[in-house]
Amino acid sequence: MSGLLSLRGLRVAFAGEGGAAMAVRGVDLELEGGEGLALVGESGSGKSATAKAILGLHDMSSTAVTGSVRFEGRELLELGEAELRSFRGRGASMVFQDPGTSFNPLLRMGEQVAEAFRSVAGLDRKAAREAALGLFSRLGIRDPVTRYAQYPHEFSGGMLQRMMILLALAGRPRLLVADEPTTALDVTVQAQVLLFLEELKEELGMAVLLVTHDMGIVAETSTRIAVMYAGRIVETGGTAEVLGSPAHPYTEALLEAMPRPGSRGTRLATILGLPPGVYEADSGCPFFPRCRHALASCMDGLPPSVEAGPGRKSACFRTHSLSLRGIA
Amino acid sequence: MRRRPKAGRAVLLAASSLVALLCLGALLAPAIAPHPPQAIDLRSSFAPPSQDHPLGADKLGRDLLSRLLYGSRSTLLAALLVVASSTLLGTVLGLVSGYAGGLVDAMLSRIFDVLLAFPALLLALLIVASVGRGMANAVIALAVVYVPTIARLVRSLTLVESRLAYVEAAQALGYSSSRIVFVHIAPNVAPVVLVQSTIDFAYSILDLAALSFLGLGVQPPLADWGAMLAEGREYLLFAPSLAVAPGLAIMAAVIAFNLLGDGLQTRFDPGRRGA
Amino acid sequence: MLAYLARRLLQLVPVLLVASFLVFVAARLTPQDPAVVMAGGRQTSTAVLEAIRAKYHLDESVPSQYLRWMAGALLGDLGESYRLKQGVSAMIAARLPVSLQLIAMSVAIALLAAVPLGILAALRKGSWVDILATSLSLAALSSPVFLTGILGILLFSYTLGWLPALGSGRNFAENLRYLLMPSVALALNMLALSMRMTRSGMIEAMRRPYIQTAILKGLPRRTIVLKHALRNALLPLVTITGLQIGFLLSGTVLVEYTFGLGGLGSLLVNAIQTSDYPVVQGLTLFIVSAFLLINLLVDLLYGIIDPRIRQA
Amino acid sequence: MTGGNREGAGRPAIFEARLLEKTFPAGPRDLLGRSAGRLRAVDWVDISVLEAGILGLVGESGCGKSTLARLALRLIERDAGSLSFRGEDIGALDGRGLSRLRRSMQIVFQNPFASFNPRFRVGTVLREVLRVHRLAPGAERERTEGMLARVGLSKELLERYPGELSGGQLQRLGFARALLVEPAFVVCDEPVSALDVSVQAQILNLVAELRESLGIAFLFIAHDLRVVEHISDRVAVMYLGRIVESAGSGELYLSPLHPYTRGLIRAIPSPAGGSSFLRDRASLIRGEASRLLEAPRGCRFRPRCPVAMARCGQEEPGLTGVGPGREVACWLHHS
Repeated sequence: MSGLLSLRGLRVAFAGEGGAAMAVRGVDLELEGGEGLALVGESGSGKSATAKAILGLHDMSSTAVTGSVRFEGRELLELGEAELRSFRGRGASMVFQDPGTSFNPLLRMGEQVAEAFRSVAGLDRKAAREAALGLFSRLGIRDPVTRYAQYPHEFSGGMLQRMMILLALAGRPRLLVADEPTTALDVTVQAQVLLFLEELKEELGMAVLLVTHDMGIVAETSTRIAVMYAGRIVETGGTAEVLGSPAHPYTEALLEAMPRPGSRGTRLATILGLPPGVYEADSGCPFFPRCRHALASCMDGLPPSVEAGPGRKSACFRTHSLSLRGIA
Repeated sequence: MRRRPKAGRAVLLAASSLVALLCLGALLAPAIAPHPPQAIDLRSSFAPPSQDHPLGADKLGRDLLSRLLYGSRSTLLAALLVVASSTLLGTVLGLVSGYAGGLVDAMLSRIFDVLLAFPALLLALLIVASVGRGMANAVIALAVVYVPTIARLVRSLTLVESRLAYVEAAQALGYSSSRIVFVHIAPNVAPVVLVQSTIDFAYSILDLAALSFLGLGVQPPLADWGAMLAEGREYLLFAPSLAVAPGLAIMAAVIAFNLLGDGLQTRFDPGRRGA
Repeated sequence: MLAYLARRLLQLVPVLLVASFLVFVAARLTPQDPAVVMAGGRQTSTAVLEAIRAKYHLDESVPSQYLRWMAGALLGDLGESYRLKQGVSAMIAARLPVSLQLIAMSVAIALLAAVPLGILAALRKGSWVDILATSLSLAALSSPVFLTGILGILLFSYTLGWLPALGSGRNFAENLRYLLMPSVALALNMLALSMRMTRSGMIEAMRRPYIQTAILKGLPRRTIVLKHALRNALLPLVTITGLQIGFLLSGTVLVEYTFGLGGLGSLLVNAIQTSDYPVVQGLTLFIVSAFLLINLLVDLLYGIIDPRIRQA
Repeated sequence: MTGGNREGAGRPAIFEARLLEKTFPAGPRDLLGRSAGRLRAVDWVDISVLEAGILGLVGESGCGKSTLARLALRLIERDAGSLSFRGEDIGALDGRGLSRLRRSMQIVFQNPFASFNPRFRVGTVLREVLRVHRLAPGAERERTEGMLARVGLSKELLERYPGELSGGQLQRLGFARALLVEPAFVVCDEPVSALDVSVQAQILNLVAELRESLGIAFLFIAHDLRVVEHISDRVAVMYLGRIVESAGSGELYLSPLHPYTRGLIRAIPSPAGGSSFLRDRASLIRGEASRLLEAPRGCRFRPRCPVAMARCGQEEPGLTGVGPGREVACWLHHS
């Protein structure tokens, strides 16, 4: 079985004031064509840095990206600037967190959309304009010709994010990386945008790697989940299985910390302490100091990622001896 | 990549040493100058550099090096007075204007508008023209010219700070306005003001020299870089050093303070506040 | 946009009125008696002085003199020089072309060099180009224009003999040669500051998410830099243009004085040195008005570049 | 009125606002630079918080909930309406009265990183509160250390600068600072929205614990309905400057009456799956809230409402009691 995307030992380190800030510390991840995978973690877990690394969007003068990123068998980390340019938008594309800053504030919206069709889909000026106007109509924008000449600040956040998604898909990529695409939006608009993304996924059949911190969004959108902690993936598996009965104590703790219907009047479980800093060297399981199930032996080296059921993996020494609580 | 902190530190170190050297020269002028700055010696008229006159002498045989050393005193002192008074006044007005808002802000802002309607040197020229020439008047004129720039800057910084939650928290805790402005906001605008006043120091050296160069600042025979340059200009063809030396002295001093401003800016800039 | 323009013009009126009053009062505060100045500074009989005062309305109250002056100014009559007995407006008109040409050449030199240099320094941050450009800009920022001028005269006129040291030509074309050195001297400061602003604006713009969007569209780097980043990078440059023009106008005074050019700057300095107050106040009012108008134009330019301002 | 609910039966209100109104200049400006429009940020709002109660206030960005928080504490002044604390009219207080009020009512802010003066050590920040209010003279150290312990922070932090603390620690510190004056009522303006879920849980537990042990009443503002429902006794839902529904927390969640509330609840992605909005597209609210620059014709939710009727375009419904402790502003529920 040849996957669409395969990350092996991916590491990302930024040049920081305290030396190399290790944002991603060895990520292994597989993604099949047409699959929906959610990459979940709290802030600082390295999920966005992982996502940017796939598209080669890190500033190479200050960032070291090592390991392997294979897309349809091709090693992306070895591509030159020209090859990367033709890969982006056509092989894989990306949507960012804040639609308000994803567009150039000084250029007309229509021009920014048409430009993508010219560059990625190779259309001429006139055809690109038609394509852009068509995109406006598809989004239900009334009076597309007038709106074509307007600027980003004249569009709502939800509309901008939908445009960004369509722009990213202009070159029919096989993979869309969506980095917290709805975090900046209100919950009602978030629902609209997620639904929009879902419909496009059905229509175009591309794989979606959704980066998020919200377990609810994961459950609603993705068939598989990968949980990140301190620059590593600690658990992967089918969404329903992982949320229903997590194999890693961190996943369990995250789920228990969420307020949910019926939790009123009860104390929420919390995760004490802080994740290891980006400059800290590894010593034992990174989650050890905060783990409720930890044993002294957990400090002996990094826990390997082990089979935790069909299609599931967990990076915990005690994977097979724990029975953790999930949400029904 | 962010500018490496090491490079920033090197700039700061170089700039501080330059400034220290300048100040030392000015302080020790009486001890190290080979001649009194006003001592006329017609036998040495236009003397070339020699043991006695390391940089030569001017038309009246006055020692160039000695005049440069003494000139640094008036220049640095005048610039210090300009910057200290304008920064102090500008900061207070800017803080008050930015925090109080309303009528106070509107009135102060209109006054600044009017003062800023004049190109800086032009306003200084106008003031000197009306109150008379001389170093004291030049200092007053430039101080007035610099106040609105600082005040505007501080006002905008204050507006930004006032909207931050720590100021709102102080208000909710019932702290007095003067406490909020002077104890809480002022220290947070101070770094930017310090950088600006360092750069203003450089500018005021330039502007003071310009006024003297036009014959409206320090009056001869007092040793002053701008005035020396103006005098020396007449003998440019056969004694260029009489104009060039004070010019380079001005430039060196200005570079020192500009560099200090740059260094301070890189030092204060990165990551002032989390998130 | 039109409403914005109208509003900004309206805002200028009170500023200009107060500024003109300041200018007028400043000229009246002087210790010298204008009548004595007009009489040539010599001992003159009180009767003659009285006659001069009556003729030039110096015996009226300051407010009424101000109103008389402003009324004239609105009609283009800025009064008459004490010394030369010429109309101030005519004197300004005669000397304006030289100053205008000087300033225009300086702005062109400064911007044409600063923007490309700034972009280059930003894109190659930390390289020798960047370090060289940044260091040279420090020197240029720190050199007084009269020093730059004098060094230029020493090198290009006295030593190499390539360019005239002083004065101006008889026409525009001849002036290109005469004004080259003065305008470079005048331009250096603006060039340095503009270069620095372009550089930092560019570095900032290249970090923005919309640049990542542009990269994702697979645009060539040239397009990303020139179309997407440059406009945003120029905004801070436009913001400080008012400051720059202030420097430029101040610098003009010094440069004209240094190179013996017969423009507005040297006229002002001479008038101040000879206590010719009608010229001082008329010329100052003229320069202030021009300064305010240019600032207004720059604001409009800002509005043209940035739609968010235009529609606010 | 929002007062009579089952959860707090018999308890008096500690804080009440009546017909509160606040507008800001907005929209295109005329020749003199004055704005033609007024943004109706808070538009005739009634709320009341019971002694030792927690009122949750939920709404999307721009609905006016943060403005309401600042109006309540008189950090900004209202255009109209009345405010009362334990029955006393606090709307007209100034000087000494206002300073006394500051000891009764406090606030905790959204962004913990901006909530502290970066140049002061934690200890200085806390001692300043005591000094300004002349509390615990001579015992400042004990009081501040005790307060840190109360919010679950170690006293070693006293010597640190805010920049050295994590978001969760800073937010606890925000509570510590507010609690030093021993307030009876604390407004929390989105105190958890900048925090990760694990830290959010700590803060929610802290709020619940403070109410239990100290009897402090809270106005808890958030955009996350799940958070609000977890922490509050009662919830008020705000839309474009107005409260559109209020009810006991569990009740609101189980049987929302206002179409907006219903849509809001349906839009929450659920980790339990099952109730997915992706499978029930009809219940989604369309469009986005836009700023209100003038009083709306009819119901302000009508442009996005899936069940709008003819009447909704003509008259704006007021908040009306529809059962014990339940109020809703919707023509569907007006008899």
